[in-house]
Amino acid sequence: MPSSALVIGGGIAGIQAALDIADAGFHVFLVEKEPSIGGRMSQLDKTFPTLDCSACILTPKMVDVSRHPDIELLTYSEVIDVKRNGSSFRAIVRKKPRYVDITKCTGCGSCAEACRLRGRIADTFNAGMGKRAAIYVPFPQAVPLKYTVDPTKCVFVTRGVCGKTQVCKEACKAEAIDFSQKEELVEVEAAAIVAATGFDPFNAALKPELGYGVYPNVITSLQFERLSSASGPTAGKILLNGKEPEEIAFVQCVGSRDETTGNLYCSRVCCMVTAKHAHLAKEKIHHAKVTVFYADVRAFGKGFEEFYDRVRAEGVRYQRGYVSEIYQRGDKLVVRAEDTLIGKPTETSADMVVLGIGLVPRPETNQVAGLLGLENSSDGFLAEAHPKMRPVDTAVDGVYLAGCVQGPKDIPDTVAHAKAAAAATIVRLRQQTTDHRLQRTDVRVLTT
Amino acid sequence: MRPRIGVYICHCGLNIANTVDVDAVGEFARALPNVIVARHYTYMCSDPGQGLITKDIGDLGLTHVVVASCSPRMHEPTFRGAIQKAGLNPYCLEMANIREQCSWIHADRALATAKAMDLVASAVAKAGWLVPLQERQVGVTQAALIIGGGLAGLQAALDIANAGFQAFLVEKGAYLGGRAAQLNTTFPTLERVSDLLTCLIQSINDHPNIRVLTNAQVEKVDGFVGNFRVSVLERPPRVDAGKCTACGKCADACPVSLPDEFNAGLSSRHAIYPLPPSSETRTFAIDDQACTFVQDRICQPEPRCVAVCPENAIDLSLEERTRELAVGAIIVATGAATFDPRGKPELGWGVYPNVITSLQFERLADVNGPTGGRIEIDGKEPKEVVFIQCVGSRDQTTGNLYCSRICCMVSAKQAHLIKEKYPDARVTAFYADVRTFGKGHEEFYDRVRKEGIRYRRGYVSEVYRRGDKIVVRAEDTLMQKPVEVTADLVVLGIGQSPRPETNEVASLLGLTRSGDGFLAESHPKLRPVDTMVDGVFLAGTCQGPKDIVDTLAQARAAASSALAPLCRGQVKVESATSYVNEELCAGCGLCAATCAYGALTLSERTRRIKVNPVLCKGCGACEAACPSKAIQVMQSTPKQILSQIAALS
Amino acid sequence: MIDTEALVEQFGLTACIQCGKCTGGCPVSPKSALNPRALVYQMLRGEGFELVSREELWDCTTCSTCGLRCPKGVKAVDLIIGLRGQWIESGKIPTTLRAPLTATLNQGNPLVLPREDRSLWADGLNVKNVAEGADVAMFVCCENAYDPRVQPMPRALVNLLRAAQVDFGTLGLEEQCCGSEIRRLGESGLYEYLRDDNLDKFRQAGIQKMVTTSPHCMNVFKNEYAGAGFTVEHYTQMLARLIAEGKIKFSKRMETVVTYQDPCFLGKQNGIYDEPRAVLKSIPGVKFVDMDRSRERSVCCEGGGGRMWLEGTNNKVRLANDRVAQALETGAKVLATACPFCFLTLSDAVIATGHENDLRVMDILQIANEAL
Amino acid sequence: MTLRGLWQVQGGDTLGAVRDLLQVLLEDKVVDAVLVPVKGSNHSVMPALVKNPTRLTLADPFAPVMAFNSARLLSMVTRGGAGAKIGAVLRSCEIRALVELSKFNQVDLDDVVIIGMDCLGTLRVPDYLRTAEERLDLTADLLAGAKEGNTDGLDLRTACRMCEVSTPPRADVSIGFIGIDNAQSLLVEMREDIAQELQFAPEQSPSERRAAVLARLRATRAAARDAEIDQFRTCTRGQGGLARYFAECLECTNCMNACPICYCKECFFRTANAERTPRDLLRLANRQGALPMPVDALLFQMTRLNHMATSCVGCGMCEAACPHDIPLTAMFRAVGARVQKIFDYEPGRALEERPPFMEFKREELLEIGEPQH
Repeated sequence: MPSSALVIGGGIAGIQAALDIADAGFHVFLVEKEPSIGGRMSQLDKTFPTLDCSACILTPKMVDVSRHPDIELLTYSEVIDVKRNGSSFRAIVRKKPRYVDITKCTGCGSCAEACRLRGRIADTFNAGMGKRAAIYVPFPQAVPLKYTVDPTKCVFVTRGVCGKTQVCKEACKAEAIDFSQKEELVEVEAAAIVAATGFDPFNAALKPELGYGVYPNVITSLQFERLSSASGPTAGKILLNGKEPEEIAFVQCVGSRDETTGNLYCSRVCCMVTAKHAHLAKEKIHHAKVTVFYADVRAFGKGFEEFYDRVRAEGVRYQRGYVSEIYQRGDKLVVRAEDTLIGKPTETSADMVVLGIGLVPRPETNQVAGLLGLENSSDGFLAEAHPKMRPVDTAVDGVYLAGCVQGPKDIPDTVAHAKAAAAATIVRLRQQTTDHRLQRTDVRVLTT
Repeated sequence: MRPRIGVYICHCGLNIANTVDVDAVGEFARALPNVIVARHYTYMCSDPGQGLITKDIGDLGLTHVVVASCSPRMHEPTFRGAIQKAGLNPYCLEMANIREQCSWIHADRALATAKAMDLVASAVAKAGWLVPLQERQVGVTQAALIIGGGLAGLQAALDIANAGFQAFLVEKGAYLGGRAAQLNTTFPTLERVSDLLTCLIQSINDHPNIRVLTNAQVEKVDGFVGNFRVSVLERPPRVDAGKCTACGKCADACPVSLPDEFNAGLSSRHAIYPLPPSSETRTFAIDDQACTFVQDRICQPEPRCVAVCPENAIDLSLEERTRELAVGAIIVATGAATFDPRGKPELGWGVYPNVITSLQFERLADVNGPTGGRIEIDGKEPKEVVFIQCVGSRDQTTGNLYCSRICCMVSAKQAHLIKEKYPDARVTAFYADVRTFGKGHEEFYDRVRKEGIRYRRGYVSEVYRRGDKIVVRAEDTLMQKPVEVTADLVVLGIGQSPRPETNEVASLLGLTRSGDGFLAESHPKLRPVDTMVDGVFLAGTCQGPKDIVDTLAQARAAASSALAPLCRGQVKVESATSYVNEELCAGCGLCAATCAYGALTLSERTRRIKVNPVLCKGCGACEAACPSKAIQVMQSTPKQILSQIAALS
Repeated sequence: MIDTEALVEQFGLTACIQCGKCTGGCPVSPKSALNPRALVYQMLRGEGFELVSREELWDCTTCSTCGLRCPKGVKAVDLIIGLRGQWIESGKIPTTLRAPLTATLNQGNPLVLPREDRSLWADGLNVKNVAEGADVAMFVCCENAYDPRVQPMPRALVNLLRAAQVDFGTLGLEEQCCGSEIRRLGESGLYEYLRDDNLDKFRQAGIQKMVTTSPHCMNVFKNEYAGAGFTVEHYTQMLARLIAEGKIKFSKRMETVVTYQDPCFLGKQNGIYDEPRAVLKSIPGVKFVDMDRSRERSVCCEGGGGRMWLEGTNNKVRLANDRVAQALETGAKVLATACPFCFLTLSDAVIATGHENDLRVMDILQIANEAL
Repeated sequence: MTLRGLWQVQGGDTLGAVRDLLQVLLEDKVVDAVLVPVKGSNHSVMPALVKNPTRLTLADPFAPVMAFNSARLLSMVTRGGAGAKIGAVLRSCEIRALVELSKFNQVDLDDVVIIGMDCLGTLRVPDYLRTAEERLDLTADLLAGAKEGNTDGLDLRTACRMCEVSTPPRADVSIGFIGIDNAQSLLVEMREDIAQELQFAPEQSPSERRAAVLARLRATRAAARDAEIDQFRTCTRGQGGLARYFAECLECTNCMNACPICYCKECFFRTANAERTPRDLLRLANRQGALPMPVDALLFQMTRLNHMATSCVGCGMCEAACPHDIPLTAMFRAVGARVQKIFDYEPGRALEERPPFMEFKREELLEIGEPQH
């Protein structure tokens, strides 16, 4: 019986679950499909309501993962098959080719400096607001700090030629770049699996009346995070086209509590995300007129209501009423809504509109469910074994849920949920392992 | 012997080298006192980079190493490992953070280079004073104490026990289940709580690894992570559960009568009373506080319960006793209190019998409750029911600024129950924001509105009587009109408050409270169940309001944290602890008063301060407090710090 | 006094969370007392409701933005129509409405014109009756049939269908009002009569496929005639298909800039955005530009919901005037649309705002026909 | 329980009566030794630890001079357990210092029997010596004036002129002579058990005159105190105010050595840790152009102030010890008054009160933003 666990997803939930399981002395395979662990939390600027810098509190945990002797990190990898083997599992993991030998790569960045597509590829980490090269690290604090060739963008990968010479390869002193890399299938054996594949932000273009994708100054809350982040495309300045907005409108419940999008549920975080953003906007642009359009303010967590009180005291105006439409008039946006508390339709002008987008299941959620034999709940997230009593167990023995894959959650709730999944995993591993000494399994290479 | 220091400057690829002139910094470092060698390299953390350092230690006989690179959080362990391999004590390393603190945050190359030089000079100045330290581990008692037998405590105990460790579950009251035992149905799933709870309690009672101590209270906690010693005061089971047939003759005979807090005061009970049905055994228990015989040996003419019991199951002469437990971890699951609605006198609770709290509603709706599940006041079915939200939450006048997180859904569920039992009843809910944020909650809110529950936006200002009706007055803020709604049942959605005994729990364990009065976690985002005290964890509503599912998740999270030391069997303790120069120590005790971790004690014999290195976190508060610097923290001694400062001036 | 409870139940108003998205999106709410959210709330309060002095109920254009935007699936527009119905039932029918309603009953059209004049639009075209056997029935619409300003539209369609060699016919004098606007005025009895009568006629004529010139007719047939038993398309859908199949080819160039007003009944309510644009873009020489507020974000011209015949409470500037201004902003010379109501309201607006020389309002049918 | 009554003075020899009392305490083994000011050669009066009752003949606790705050001496005698009862004849400021030291575990009060004396104030040692030489019997003068609380003709130290506490704040045996006819009797108050041991039977309650005299004294002293504090604040106002105040400080540490509270075994400023290397000094001089020396005088004084402000009892020993007569008492009392007010703490008031640094009260945190609970 292997005393190993497989954690799928390297966001904060996966990180926390992996750390807890490993801290209890068991071996963990942590599989992340992106080049770096960190997940959504790594994209955030500050966290509510304490306004801690997200990276400052997350990076140490990421480093802990990379340094933990009992955690084996498989980044840029995907679980493609899971088979039950008695009471344990055999999972096949596809290690996608990075075209970079991570044992050699020093993370120096010379390759990206040299890349012909440098500064020309929309940077997904910055929610499309910055530009990067075809060989990249998602962010400077990436773990592992190893470069990856974007196979969908790299000219050499897509067309087979890149000018006369491969400039990245020439620039790399460590000789780490290797375009001959192929995907690799490896097998891992684990007695328990924690699914922590997270969520996707709601695609705001599905609410056409809000003008996302039409007006460049209508952005999502995730984009605001990047704008506000000191390591973001504007170095933390709230700028659109180089201009500081004077009037900012925040729109709540974009893609949540909304039949028209099929998402009936509340996304749980957006109210506080917006309160935080409104605070940051006021902090960075003192004279800014900031209006939040809402229907119910859900500031329910520890210290949340107090924070909501604080941002109102800072002069952020809350107007009750969902936003009906956004359109342009002159060089300003007009936000139309009814102020339901005075019973009148209003037009509020804005230089920037931030859409409080909800959390939706990732497209891969169903794939994971299929692999593991899990079910979806009606909201599309994965179903727990019992909605009250067993929030991390699933219908499948030995498979547990951690974090937003089960439903929207803020960071502390995600961490608590992930730790709960870890507890379930530890219990299982302890029960199954007669001899509690570490019997780690190794990754078995199937193909190269 | 003078220290022989090697300085190693990392380019971090371009991360540092782009902004800092590493060549110049190397040049500068070479000229600093005691520096034998200074080198720079693209990636110091890489194997060849580490090789440079280990080779120099061997060849040049370095005694201390300074690495100027990233944050020590990142690579201090790497470089400590490297110099250890070369035979140096790992603590003879000092890092200068010229990336996060310099190259990443500055643009001007000349100024950044100057700052990097300062940081290196400062690190070199300190490095010479570094002393070798030893890493230490202590053993762990592989058992855990769980304080509180509510839902959180039960779940945490079960996880600990299932993982193969002894769990001691200490419950102050006579039965397990806590607040959940009082609840009728769950939201949004509408399952009977008692069914769920009985299941859980049964697995607790049956578990070979769990020792349940009811009627017990933790009196004293000594020790530290892995090695706590706990004194528990146990009140005796005055009713022998093996003999008691729950015939109830004793209660009939008991002269004492008091409001039954289990039924939220809706009924009364005697000093000897039956345990709630969710507890596994049907038996009676004695309320020591209420029993006049236990308290004062008075019960005229003699304890009647003892006399009438046909089974001779009652023994009032038993004495309390103290039990000593040794555990490696402690989980605090002491729960929350409900808000006392007398704090909002304008709502008429306690004045009008048909103004009840949401907890009282739960008891009314429970088939085992005082009305057998009939939601009735004075035997009358309610026709007009009003739910009032945020009673004692989000309210400066009560001092509770926070949202209690559950009341919106509790009211929605209760409104649904009313509609289910009395489809013709007119049900109104007054609210300001409906906070149905959990999984399936918004959908449930949609459902109850469709069932005909009318939500009106506006907090209720007053509740008063007109004729035989209760009038609820509020502003309907969506119409901007004051409204009066008549009601024959008003349900106050009361919030959760910190328990009044939170301070005692906190001081017992050395915990702190957050602004809202609940127990404070060590980090609100990433460490929601850990506390400032190693080995002590929080589960459930003692940390803040929570519904059942969040409570359970958090309880399991606390179990997960507690399982780490239990599974490992060993805990690492801080190496850089404080130490006392006994020559200088005047034994005044200022430092001990300042220490948040209880690591310092005044020795009666020597009249000097003693450091318990297992408890010491190396925070340095003692060092700041000591007027003569008789207590110092290793690796942050005044000599080291003053040298650093001097190098900068 | 109205039984609000019944309305709450009938229209599922309890789903409402009073977010105001309906009123905020309502095109007339800024200039009228009409507030769909507050209306719903008054129903929910259940304290009774007086129709008297609620003239603003007649301001609704039934564009349905309120219902489409609602996150909880409440259709405020249906409530408004329901309230209008109660108003009509009470017999206190607004004077301007009496003539159109009576005429629809008697003459089959709300324009108060004789039934026997219904085919005048097709003079000299020799359009056969669908009863003679045809693949497609063409439904003309009262407005197109009688109003000389829009009579060219069905004529153009005839021309286009013939060019594409489509076998079609009309109901001739048998055609009568589809009832869409009648229903929206709250006269549900008359609507139901028209519906049943029409369905009988359609069955008798053996109609399998229908094309309409007005989106309003299409909408009512498609979505509100229960069990119609035939398929219905708007002409823009048919034309787009015929063009794509190469059955219609344009020989003339139209060197001009065209923009397009999405009719609410075609766009928002039925999601037909691409076909009209495809038709316009296929015409040689046409440079197509969209207005800022287009497709899902388009704004009503204020022609629907009986607003063609009613004055209501808001005599302020019509929405069509705004649309004309917005069309001019794009630099367009032609403001195309695909609905007789839109055509008429926009044409009036062009005149009212004095832009006759700057902007020409045209139906897509006209444009396509001219380019043939 | 304490008993209170008059102790008869035989033949107007007030001093003799006190000596008798001390002798009885020693002989009845209430105490094993007495720490009491004793006359020496050259009129000097210094504390002595008297074991043999016959050596009490030169004791003079009335002499208006205080060369040393005896609290510090008691720390030396009792710390860690003397194993004997020490009777200590102390003035108010000495008792208060003793209480403070006890809080810092620097004295073992179990071994001390406090014999508290009324105090009208003391002279600087040189002034006392000079005056004693001229007038011979200052003790008699003082006792005569004490009847009305009069100190005319006595050039009291600043600290004493500012001192509002003329009676012992706590004592096992206290001896009062202010505001009564001290040629007839002394006002004595003692612990019941001691009284029994001594067979001290209280006779008469004290006169109202004493209360009035003490109140008047308190008022005068408080006014003087406020004036001194005001003057200090005026002097040190503005930039460089404190530097001017300490311009003459040599960093000789006499003040520290004289202070009864300053209990560190070795001052951090006297350790190698705090030493400035020549390199450091030259670099600082280089940066500032001219480096005022001694470099850390102000830092030294501020640190002492920081360490002592909450516990300073205002005995003025620091000022008395200063070779350059820097008015340290006013500074300590001015700053102390403010700090003590913040924490509602009065040094020497009660043994149970913990010094502010040793205790965290929630209300104190309100200012830094913690909500009330």
